[in-house]
Amino acid sequence: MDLINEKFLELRDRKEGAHIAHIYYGDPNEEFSIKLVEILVKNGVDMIEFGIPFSDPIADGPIFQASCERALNAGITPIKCINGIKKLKDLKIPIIVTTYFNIPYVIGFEKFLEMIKETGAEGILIPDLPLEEAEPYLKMIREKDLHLILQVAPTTSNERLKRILMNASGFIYLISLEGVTGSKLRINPSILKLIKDIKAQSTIPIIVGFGISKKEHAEIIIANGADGIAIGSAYARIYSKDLKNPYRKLFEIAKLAREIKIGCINGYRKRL
Amino acid sequence: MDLINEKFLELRDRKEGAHIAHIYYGDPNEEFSIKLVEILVKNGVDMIEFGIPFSDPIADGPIFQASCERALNAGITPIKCINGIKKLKDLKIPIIVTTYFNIPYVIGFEKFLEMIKETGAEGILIPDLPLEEAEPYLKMIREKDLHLILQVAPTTSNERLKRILMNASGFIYLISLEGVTGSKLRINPSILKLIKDIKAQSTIPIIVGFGISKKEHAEIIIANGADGIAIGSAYARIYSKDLKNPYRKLFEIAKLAREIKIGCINGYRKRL
Amino acid sequence: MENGKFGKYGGMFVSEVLIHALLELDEAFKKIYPTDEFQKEFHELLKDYGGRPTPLYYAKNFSKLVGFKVYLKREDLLCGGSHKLNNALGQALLAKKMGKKRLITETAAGQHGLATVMAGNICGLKTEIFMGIKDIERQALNVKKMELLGAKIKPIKTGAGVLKDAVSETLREWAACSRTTHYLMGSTVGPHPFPTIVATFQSVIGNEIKKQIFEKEGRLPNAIVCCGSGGSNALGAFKPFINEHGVRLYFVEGGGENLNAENSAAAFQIGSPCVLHGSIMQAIQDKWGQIKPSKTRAAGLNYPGRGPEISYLCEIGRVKACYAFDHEVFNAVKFICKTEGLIPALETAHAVAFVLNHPEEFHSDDIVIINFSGRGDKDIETILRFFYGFN
Amino acid sequence: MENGKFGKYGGMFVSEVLIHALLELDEAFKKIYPTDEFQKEFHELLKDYGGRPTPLYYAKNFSKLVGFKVYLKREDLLCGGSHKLNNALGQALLAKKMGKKRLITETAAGQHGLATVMAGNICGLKTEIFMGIKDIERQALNVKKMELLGAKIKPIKTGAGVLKDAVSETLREWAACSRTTHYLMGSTVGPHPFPTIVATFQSVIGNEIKKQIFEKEGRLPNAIVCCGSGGSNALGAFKPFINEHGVRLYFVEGGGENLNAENSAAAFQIGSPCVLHGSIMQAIQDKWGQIKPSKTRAAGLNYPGRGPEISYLCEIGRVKACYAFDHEVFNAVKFICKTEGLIPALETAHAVAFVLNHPEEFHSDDIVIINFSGRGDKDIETILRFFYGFN
Ligand SMILES: Cc1ncc(COP(=O)(O)O)c(C=O)c1O
Ligand SMILES: Cc1ncc(COP(=O)(O)O)c(C=O)c1O
Repeated sequence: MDLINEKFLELRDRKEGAHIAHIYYGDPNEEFSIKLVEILVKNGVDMIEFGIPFSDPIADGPIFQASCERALNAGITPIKCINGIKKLKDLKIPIIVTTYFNIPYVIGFEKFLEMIKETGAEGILIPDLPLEEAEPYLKMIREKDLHLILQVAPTTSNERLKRILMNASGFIYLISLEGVTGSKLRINPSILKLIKDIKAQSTIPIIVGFGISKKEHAEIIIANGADGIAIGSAYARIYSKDLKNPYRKLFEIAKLAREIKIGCINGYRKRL
Repeated sequence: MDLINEKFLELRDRKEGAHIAHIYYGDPNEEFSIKLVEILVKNGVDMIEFGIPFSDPIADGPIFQASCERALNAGITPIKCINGIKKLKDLKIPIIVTTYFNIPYVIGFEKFLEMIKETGAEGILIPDLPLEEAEPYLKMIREKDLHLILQVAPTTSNERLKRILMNASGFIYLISLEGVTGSKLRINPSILKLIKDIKAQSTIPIIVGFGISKKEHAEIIIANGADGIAIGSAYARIYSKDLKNPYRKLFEIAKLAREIKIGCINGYRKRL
Repeated sequence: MENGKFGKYGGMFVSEVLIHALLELDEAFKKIYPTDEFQKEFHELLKDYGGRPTPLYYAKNFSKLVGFKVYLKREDLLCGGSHKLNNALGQALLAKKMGKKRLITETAAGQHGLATVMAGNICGLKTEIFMGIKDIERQALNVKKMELLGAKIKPIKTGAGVLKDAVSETLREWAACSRTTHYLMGSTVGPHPFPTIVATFQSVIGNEIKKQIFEKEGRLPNAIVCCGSGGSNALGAFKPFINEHGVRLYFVEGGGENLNAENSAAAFQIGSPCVLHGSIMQAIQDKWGQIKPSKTRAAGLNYPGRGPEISYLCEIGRVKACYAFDHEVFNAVKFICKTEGLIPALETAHAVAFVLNHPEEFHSDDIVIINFSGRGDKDIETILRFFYGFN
Repeated sequence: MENGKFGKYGGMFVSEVLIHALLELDEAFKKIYPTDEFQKEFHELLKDYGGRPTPLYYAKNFSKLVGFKVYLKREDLLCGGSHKLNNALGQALLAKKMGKKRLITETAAGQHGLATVMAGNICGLKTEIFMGIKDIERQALNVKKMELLGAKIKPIKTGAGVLKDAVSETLREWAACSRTTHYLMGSTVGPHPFPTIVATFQSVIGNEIKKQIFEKEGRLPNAIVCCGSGGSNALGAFKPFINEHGVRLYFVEGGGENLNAENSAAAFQIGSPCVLHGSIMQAIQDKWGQIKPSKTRAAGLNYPGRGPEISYLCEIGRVKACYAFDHEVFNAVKFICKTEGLIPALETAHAVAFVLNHPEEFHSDDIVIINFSGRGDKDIETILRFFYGFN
């Protein structure tokens, strides 16, 4: 029962690139976050990165910083987040829990993994836990049948890339740019080369994230060999324009999700 | 023809202490200064210290500082002062020109002396020209038949006192206190002792100045052996209260002058 | 100290994007720092530009009143007015030799920002300073100085608009430009190798103290007292004494108004181990691991985290973690003004306050060294407002 | 130099009331200054409290741009931020040994007042500072610092409310209290023995320069450039070089806006010999000998007189009297900020401006020393207002 793997197989069969959406849970409240995930999934999102808000999200740009701040001000806690994941069980899609390392560090890493496992989530992605710092925990994660999603970046050396790929599980998350989430994407040759390099060394699915906001981004990236894209700030940007009643923005979000999915499909088909 | 000497002889005959008044010429205008001197002389002043205003009168307190400032702002110059002295000729009293050393220094000391001499004044008193600095000029002053009035103070050492007295001429000016003109006088034993010390060494008349503002001051000082007193700020204080029309204050000034003179007379008679 | 770890503290907890920059820096530091060329340039700048060695001043009037010998290590006399230049010159020189074109950094009191733009100008590097809007407001003089020196100031409005937020923002900026830009970390915090690099550059303080106290007293001191948040001036002073077990080491944090979590910066009193800004350290956080803003009147101590090495040294008991409250600090300012004619930085005054208020820690034959980390020019308004309630 | 005369300059032109205090001071200085005890205490304070020796810094970026070697003598690093402490410590120590209980002095930029209260506190003497109300306004930071250190500030409203008026007022006050109080004269001005005492205490600057330049270059410099009004930092730097005829000495006055008498402080350009504040010196006056107020944006140069010794040295041609205009000075501030990361005092920036604007005076193989007399913290507002016209 590895939902991530199943999902990639299913998408291959459907000849589609994967559409992964990142949300911070509890922004601006839990009820909205649940509704948001449902809408996303109904409109072409294949997996969810489920973010537990952190006070100092150093890998995030202004949009997700504001998300975290709003969620924390509204009283979100890691326990509420974990309960929130459970509410998504019926959607039957793979969930990857994302958060900064201090959250599991303070709860206790093993206890945190157990709580995650219990929710039915598939894995975790911790942007400030690079391979070296993750090493003491790799065995523990594997034993709990969870994926630790590792990241690579345009600045990653070949030597490290090799080591990361050796330890990668679920998929590899390729950070598209030097910067933080929500930055402006410019698709440059170095990303495309990195996709090639990874493909030359590994069969693990490649997800490209950071800065993706348009159908065309997804299309080019997937056409060039990636297995999917991750998108987050682009959705949060929309509802954060109407925080009094973010539900009014769900229609617009659904529309973007469908477009992105079309990009994922078109991109995949171009490869064929 | 030494008016100072004559005046002291005359006063001795009349059994009176000397009443010397200091004014800054041109404060607030020349016309008033002339009138002021006339009133003073008519009301018991025996000699005039005729002040040429200076921009930085470091031996003067606030009242005379303001005097200098007003006179200079009204356009007074040393030449105008010298012409002013000439206007006082008819009063036939001894005039001592006082100013700070920079005024004669810039005009040229010899030239300055000649100009003073020409006005008919008897001597000069320069508060920032102590004996040591005066020495190069002593001969020149003597040759022009002018007095250089030297000062002594409560802080003057015995050794210096001796040297000052050896060079004194006209009278000796005893600074009554440690401070500046217009300070509050407190008649303490050290002044009285100083008067005694001077009398033991010299026959030169002793004038005590700085801080004198009342009949009683003059009386005590002269009763204790001084030959007279010098008073200045006390008169300027009166007219500076009505600068719009200082003439209105001349009556009050005349009254104080008469009182001071009574003090001078009473003091002298007490000695007898 | 393997891999930048000090016991459980330290590490390199950053996004993959930044790993290469940290590895590059670690390697460059190990390669360049020991060279004769670097040592010569660095020590010449410290001496001729910075004014090193700074004096070790026997504070006679102060000593008489407290009843034991107090020496002040005069980092306030260092160019720029605090110990910060030691580190800034070292890193700027390193950055230049690494081929970087630009420096970025964060600052709270402004002392580190000032030191950075000075060092940047000397080395021909552009400088951009990230500063919380609240700190910009309360350290206005230093902001003006940095601007005059040509630094670009980037006001940080996120969070509480203080140091913690500025550090986060600088790390984000660095992720976008690390190939051409060096993040000139201002204290012994952040991911490896920063804590080690900063402590190394600052250890010039302690090395001088050791030499100077031997010259003056012929023996080691009994105690060294330093203020701190990240810990750079303290580690700089402590380093050469850590194995001298007869020397007591005191680290004084910002107690703030009181030790309630909302009013203090005393992370050793009210904090716990935490992953913040790239490393594991002692920090103030809630039970779920959300970092809490610290509070103290001294901008330079207003950081919720203690660097990994000082966290470790306090944990093992080699360094005693202490604190001083705001009102004690202001009174200490007045005390040292009157006795020694020196206006200390509010940060520095924490160390002075501790010495004044803890007679039980010192004996009459003790020799106590206070690291006088900075001068108070930047704090004059705050100090006067405290005492006279107006500006 | 007999009797405090330098050629026609100098002397003791004060009221008889003050003569005894000057004679007492002269005697005490001659007796106490050469003793081992005094020398030891004085030099220990200079070193451990003041931070001497101050560095002689080779300004590489600056040098490259002007085309010859420029060294900065870093008096800005002296405790308090300017050369003034050298003299203040010396005189305060002397006053203490003379049994005085209190120090009075005047200040313009506030640097000397600051140095005086520091020295006073160290020596246990009360301090009262006379300051023109205009200077109080424009040097607000230093006023606050002096107050915090416990000095009483006496605002002087007479005249133009600037230094000249404050000096007069301090002399008046001294006449009333000279038995218990020392007038700690702030520059090489005033009646004998002040000019000699101040120059003696300040000559530590030049003695260090001589030693340092030999260490660095193995030879004498070609030129030394100092700003000045009374002349204390300049004489301090020049003294040991006066008989070294290969060393050109430049004295840079405050040119103000232009050389019209109403807009300048350049007494060597528009002044003449004059008796002011107790001695004969070069000063700005009208044709009748009334002293005129000087004008320059640098409070510390805003004095119409030049001390007797510098007046003499300029008259005989040993020192070249120069000036810099306000706008040149502000541009010099910016230049040295950018090249060397240092914010100079506006006074100091006059020397920098002269070097920048008079290439004809220097050759490409010259070694030029600028006496960097103070730091610009006190002038930040003025400088920013000049460039940005606000705040
Ligand atoms: C004068 C002074 N002392 C101490 C500190 C605290 O820094 P650290 O803990 O790195 O020594 C600062 C920080 O700005 C400071 O300006
Ligand atoms: C920094 C600085 N430089 C120079 C001067 C001028 O004084 P002097 O002519 O005595 O050197 C002052 C006076 O306040 C000053 O503060």
